[in-house]
Amino acid sequence: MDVTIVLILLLIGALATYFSGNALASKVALFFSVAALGASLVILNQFNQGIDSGFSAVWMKNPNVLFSLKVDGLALAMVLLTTLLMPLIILSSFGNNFINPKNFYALVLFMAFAMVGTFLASDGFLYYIFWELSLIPIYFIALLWGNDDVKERKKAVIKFFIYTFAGSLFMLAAFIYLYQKAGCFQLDVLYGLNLSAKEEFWIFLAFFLAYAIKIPLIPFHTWQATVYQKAPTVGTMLLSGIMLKMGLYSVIRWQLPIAPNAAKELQYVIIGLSIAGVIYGSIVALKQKDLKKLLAYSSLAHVGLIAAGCYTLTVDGLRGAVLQMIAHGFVIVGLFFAAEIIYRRYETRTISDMGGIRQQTPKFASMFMILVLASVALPGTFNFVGEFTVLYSLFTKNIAFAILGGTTIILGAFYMLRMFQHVMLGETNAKTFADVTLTEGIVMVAIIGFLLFFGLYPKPIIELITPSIQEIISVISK
Amino acid sequence: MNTLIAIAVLGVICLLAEIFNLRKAIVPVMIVGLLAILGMTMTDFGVTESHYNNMIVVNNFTVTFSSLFIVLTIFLVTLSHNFYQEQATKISDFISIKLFLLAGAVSMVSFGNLAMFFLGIEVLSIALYILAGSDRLNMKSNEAGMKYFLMGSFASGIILFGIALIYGAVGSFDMEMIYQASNSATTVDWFYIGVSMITVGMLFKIATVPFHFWAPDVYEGAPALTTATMSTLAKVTAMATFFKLNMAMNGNMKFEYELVIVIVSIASMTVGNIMALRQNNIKRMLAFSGISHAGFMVMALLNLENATGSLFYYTVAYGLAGIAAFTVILYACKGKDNEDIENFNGLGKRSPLMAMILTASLLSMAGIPIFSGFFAKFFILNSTLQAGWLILVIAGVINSMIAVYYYFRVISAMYTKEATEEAQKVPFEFYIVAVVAMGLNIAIGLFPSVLMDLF
Amino acid sequence: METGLVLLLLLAPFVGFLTNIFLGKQLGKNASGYLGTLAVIVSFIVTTMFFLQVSETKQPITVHLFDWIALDQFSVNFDILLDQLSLLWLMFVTGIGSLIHIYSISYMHDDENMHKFFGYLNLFIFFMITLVVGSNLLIMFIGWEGVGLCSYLLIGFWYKNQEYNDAAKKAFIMNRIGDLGFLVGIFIIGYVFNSLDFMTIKQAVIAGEASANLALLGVATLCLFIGAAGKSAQIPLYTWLPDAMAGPTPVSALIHAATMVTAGIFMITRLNFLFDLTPTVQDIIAVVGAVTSLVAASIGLVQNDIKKVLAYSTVSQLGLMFLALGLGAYEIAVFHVITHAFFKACLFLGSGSVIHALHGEQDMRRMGGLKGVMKITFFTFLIATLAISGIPPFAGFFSKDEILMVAFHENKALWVIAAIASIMTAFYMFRLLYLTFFKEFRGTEEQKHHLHESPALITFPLIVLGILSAVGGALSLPGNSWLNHYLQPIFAHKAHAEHHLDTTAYMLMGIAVVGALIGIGMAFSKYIKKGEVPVEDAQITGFAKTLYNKYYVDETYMAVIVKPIYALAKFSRDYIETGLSNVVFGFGNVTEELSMQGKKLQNGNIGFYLFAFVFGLCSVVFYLFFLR
Amino acid sequence: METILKEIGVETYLYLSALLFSIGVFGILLRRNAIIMFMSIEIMLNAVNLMLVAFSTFHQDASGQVFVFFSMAVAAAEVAVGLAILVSIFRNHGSIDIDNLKNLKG
Repeated sequence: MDVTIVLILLLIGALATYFSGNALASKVALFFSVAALGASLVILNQFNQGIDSGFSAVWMKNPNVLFSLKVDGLALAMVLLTTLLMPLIILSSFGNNFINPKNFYALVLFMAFAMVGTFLASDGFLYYIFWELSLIPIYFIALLWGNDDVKERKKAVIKFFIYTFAGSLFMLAAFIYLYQKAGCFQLDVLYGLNLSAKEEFWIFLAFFLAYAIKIPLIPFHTWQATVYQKAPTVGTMLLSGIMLKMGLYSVIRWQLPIAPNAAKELQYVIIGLSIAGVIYGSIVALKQKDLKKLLAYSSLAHVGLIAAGCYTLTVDGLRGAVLQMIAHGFVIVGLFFAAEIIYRRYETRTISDMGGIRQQTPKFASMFMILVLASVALPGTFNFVGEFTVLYSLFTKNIAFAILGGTTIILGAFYMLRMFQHVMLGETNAKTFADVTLTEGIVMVAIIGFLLFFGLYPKPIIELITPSIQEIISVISK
Repeated sequence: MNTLIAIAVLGVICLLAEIFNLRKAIVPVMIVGLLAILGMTMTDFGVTESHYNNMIVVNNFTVTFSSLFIVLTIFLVTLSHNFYQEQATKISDFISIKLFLLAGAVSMVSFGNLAMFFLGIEVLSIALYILAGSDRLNMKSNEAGMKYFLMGSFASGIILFGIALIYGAVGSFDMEMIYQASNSATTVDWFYIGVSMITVGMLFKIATVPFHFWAPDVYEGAPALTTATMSTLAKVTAMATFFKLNMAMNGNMKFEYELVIVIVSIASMTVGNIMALRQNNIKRMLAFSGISHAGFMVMALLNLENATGSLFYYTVAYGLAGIAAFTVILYACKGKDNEDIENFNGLGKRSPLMAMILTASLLSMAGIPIFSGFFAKFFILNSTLQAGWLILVIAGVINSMIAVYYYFRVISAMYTKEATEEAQKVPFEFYIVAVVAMGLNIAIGLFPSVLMDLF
Repeated sequence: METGLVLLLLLAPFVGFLTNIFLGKQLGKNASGYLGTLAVIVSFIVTTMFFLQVSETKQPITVHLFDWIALDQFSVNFDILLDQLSLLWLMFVTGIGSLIHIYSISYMHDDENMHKFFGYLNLFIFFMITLVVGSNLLIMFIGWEGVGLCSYLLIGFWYKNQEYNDAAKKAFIMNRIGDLGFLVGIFIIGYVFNSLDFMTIKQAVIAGEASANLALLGVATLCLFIGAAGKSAQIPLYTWLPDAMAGPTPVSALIHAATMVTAGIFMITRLNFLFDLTPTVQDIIAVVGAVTSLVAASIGLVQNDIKKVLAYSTVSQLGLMFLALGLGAYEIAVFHVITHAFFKACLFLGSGSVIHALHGEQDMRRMGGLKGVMKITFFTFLIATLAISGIPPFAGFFSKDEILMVAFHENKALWVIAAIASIMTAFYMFRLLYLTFFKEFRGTEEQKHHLHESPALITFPLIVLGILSAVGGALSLPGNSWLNHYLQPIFAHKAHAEHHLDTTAYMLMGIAVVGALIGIGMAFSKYIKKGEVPVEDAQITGFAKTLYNKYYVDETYMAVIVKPIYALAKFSRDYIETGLSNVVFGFGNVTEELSMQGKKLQNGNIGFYLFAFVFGLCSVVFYLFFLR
Repeated sequence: METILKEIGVETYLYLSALLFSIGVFGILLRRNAIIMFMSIEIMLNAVNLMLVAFSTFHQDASGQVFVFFSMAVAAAEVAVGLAILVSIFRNHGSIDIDNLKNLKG
């Protein structure tokens, strides 16, 4: 069995969901997302046994494009992140009553399809197609099922779309250029290219634009908060949990090994930018009135740190970044879900309208608390493993990076606890807060369980990703 | 060769059918006939021959493009039935004009002699003048027809002048001779003046900046089906012809000439996209979008040896997307006196399929995978970069972003705005045309090699 | 066998935590309280077994549990190290922990969330054990942050009160500032030694591998000290501790007096071999410790909240411990930690008993005359007060005296500061004692009506701790210190030379005792003889006002750090964010504006179109054929 | 015919036809009466015809003259269509001034 099965399952799932009608859509989507998870676990098993589950076939001869999917530890980790989160995300939406659920869930699965493809593709062209493809469903998800005033939402969503699209177009230009040099888009061929310093510089920059917007790094982040706020929570989860990991993953997979010398030259600038993002995101998060916006800025801060880790060009940095990507994927999905749970009961996202919830739902409060703690990287949670590794790698570059980047553990605690205090604590809220439902509980517990288990025992993930990261590092330092 | 004759005959049959009171049969018969012609044309694939003293040549280039034109015409004819319901008595005229237009188009790509080229372009143009002004009682249509006619015949004059100069320099209208002359060092300057005048004329026909002003006005004023014809068939034909002319006349294209093309391309893309931003009439918007697409297509001229496939792919993708888009426009604006974007409000609820088709075709035009428009842009940019024009690639990339905005304006209007009226039933032909066109569009997106490997 | 026992030691409180959190409500209050207590007692018993074993064999026990984080150069595993230091710490952590659990069964009985309280306490014990037994810095860090979390949870235990929540948040964040320092220290150590394991680092230091990186290690130890300062409430990160008194009193006793706040001392003692390499940092530690002890003691002089006084006294005592650490006298610092744990826990529990009797009243101005009603509380409180004031033969005398003695030998100025702080301590502690227990009751009639001695579950721990406060000094008698011998293996070099009981020593002891007596005497004359009661807040004037307002440090921090950050946050939110957003929209708006202008060009005039056509034609022809 | 070219020279014909062509162009640019504009276009086409004939003679090649027939036929057809459009404009508008045709713009 090769890895196309995951893609096929998700694609068929999207179609089946669409045709299954509104009543069944969510269940069918859940079924297929679980099936995709099962398939990816099979692939994982095969990978551990040393069986190559990759796939390659000629797609086009002129230009020379292969439909090739590469399965290595890194890609597999990201695929698993997606397929693990998908059932949770879908399950989390069971409490919502969407109009046209068949369209909604079909788009969600289609997005998963595109994202998994992005992680797997080892042909630049194929990769780009999947990359772009993932934009369409999220555009519609955010536009059609989003919150608040339609006009504002439209503005935010189209800005997001054009912005990210613009960035990726530059990446396309870079790919075309590389194709002229290499005669194909194959990853390993592109790795082996000998580019002049100037060429590398521009190609690096083109890639950087695409990824900086997607990740996002400051000052390219302006789309983020509003879209996170306006999108339906499922969309926000997809965006923050998986989609922005696409950018980070691509940095590791594509940008750094293809333009290693430019990366080395510019790494300090970019690390500086990323760390500035960490601090800036944290500070802006402090004074947010909207819960989802606050979480968006927290996300900005966290991914800044991850990006900084990527650009250290060290094994530790990359590994920490990947670990943190996975951890952040889970925790941010959990946090947005918590926001959604509150919204379902109070119909507000404004922090000042909340408060005093803990008294009514101790269970939910505890789960929320754990997520908050994971988000601030308390040791024992998976996030700590990633954050520690990243900060250590930053330290090996420059102690100032570690200290400045490390402010996230102070500022993170600052805004997260402040948020928690105003959302959950205080005098009992006058409005009743119904206890979490079974599906809500399952999702939260699954996320928390994942974070805690791998917080103490990250070894399987570390062992999964390390060989491929070392390979990439060896390409970078050739 | 047979293609051309068969098409002309079919046109005559169409006229005769009206005489013999077979009005109802016209559309089906024409479709069947066109399909037969399509099959016949495609059997010529791989054959290289010439007819009538090299007046007409048949080779893969002509066969592929002719097939594309025929396919587009099939779609257009299919749409005619419903579109001309109000003027049922004239349907044979309209359809036969479309067929003659097709004949002109086919001769434009199969010419072996400038005379044939000139005839083809005039047949096509005159047919379009008629179609543009065909809604006699509508002021807009009159104005569109007039504008198109005046500027078109002016451009014809320019082209003719160019032809005359080339003839003066070469002493023959035969493309072989012209090709040789273009490669010889002794050729007089007139020749190049002639070439540049033909170039300008063709740039007018495909509507590139600064020869584009007619397009938005005419597109807006002409009846919607005519606009569809102009923006798909006519534009694609002109582009293919232009490409072929350049292959023959610019064997060794000079840098200055390339620079002109580059400037025109950048200007067209930019002006087209920027102007499209604030349009309220969707036909007008598509006219500007067509201008920017023309800017993309002319890039093919910079890499004459290798870009044939890319250009063909682009024209197919653009043509199919255009057909699909116009089908929805015809549906949504039926019975309206304008084609404003407001007409599309709530289309997503009124007719989800049509909305989806329009979305897909606009996404294709915007160049978003997996629709073929993306591949088209990619291939053409790729061949452009192969020719070393990085600046065009960057310009193309920047323009693609601008383009997204106005395409998505329509899309979001369809899905987010409230519908102002009741849903109408989708006519069966529209349904078929839209689905088939979009299906083909996506299919060639999934399997681009099908087309790319033809050349 | 050992692994099993270690797991039992670690997991017993954790299981207690889980059970209490998930089943506490169903179990009922008493069951949940006893269960929580039992869990800690189990740990205590296991600790005792290990303690006895290690005292016997003198061989540290290491247990590998599982692999944890892998880095490029080294990996960090989940290993347990049970040596003399960790076992000693465990002894009083679990021991005092058990007592305070017992105390809490009664103390928290009226709280609706009692099961949670015990859950959190168990969790705290679990993390504290983790902190202590970790065999490398990162495991210690787990516990380090974990106890911070529990501190947060317990300070904010009454979460309906947002002020308490603020205090909890403040504690957590200030701890985190220290934690960042700790983390950076960890990085440097990992970088230098390629290991975070205490044993490995120690071997490396002994082998002299660190000598090339002394400057870097100096930074590391400074960073670690910042971490310790955060956790152990030293200047400048001490302000959270007094606020932390918002939590229930047993919490103050356990976490904010006896155990958690001593984690910093534990960590520095753990890494004594590193600190020995960096004397400059040691000097900094000593100075900071001494100054903290003086500042906190001076603030304590005028506080009226019974728990605040104790809190500042804790800060002050911790300062003394850091002074000892800075002077390289680790074993003396440890000694003071232990005695301090005894008497401070006793004091807090005693004050809890008083507060309990007064139904939550904490202001000493509303107390008085309790000695008659609350005999056991008063008596144990008295012993503990004598201990903290340094009156022989109580525990505090020995430990404090040794610190003073070391200071005297190393640096006279520090000695003076410490001595003044000690006098102040004696003064404010007796002030507290007099105001609370002597004279007549100043509270309301209703309170007076309900005055009673606390139940046995509360008095029992008081008695035990009182006894320990009385005799705890025996651990390290001058001249014949059991503690010094016991701890010897954990130090890289020989322990601080024991001071012989020479004349200087006796003289210093005398000075200390006299100083303490002066303090007591001043308190006596002011509050017993003159019978003064501290004035109301508004009437406080002069320097006392500055003291009463804690030198305005909180306000300064607020104005210098927190407010600017908030202002920056607001500014960024309102201006930078919108500005950046507008830049992006600006591109769109400019293009749209171009479009609007362009529409004017498309004027519908065919003449203009033709003109443009001809113009284009001419330019092309002109360019191609005439401009060349 | 060759002799005529020898006496007068082919360039002269070229200049003449270029002049005629320019007149046509200017006519179209400057006049606003549709009929006159049609005529200007006709002048342009006829200028080209003249040139074609001249070249035909110059090259001693009949195809140029054949081409002229084509172009005349085409021109006729074109004008027929143009006039038809003009007629309907006149009917709807009552004027053949093309400056009135400014409804489509923007």
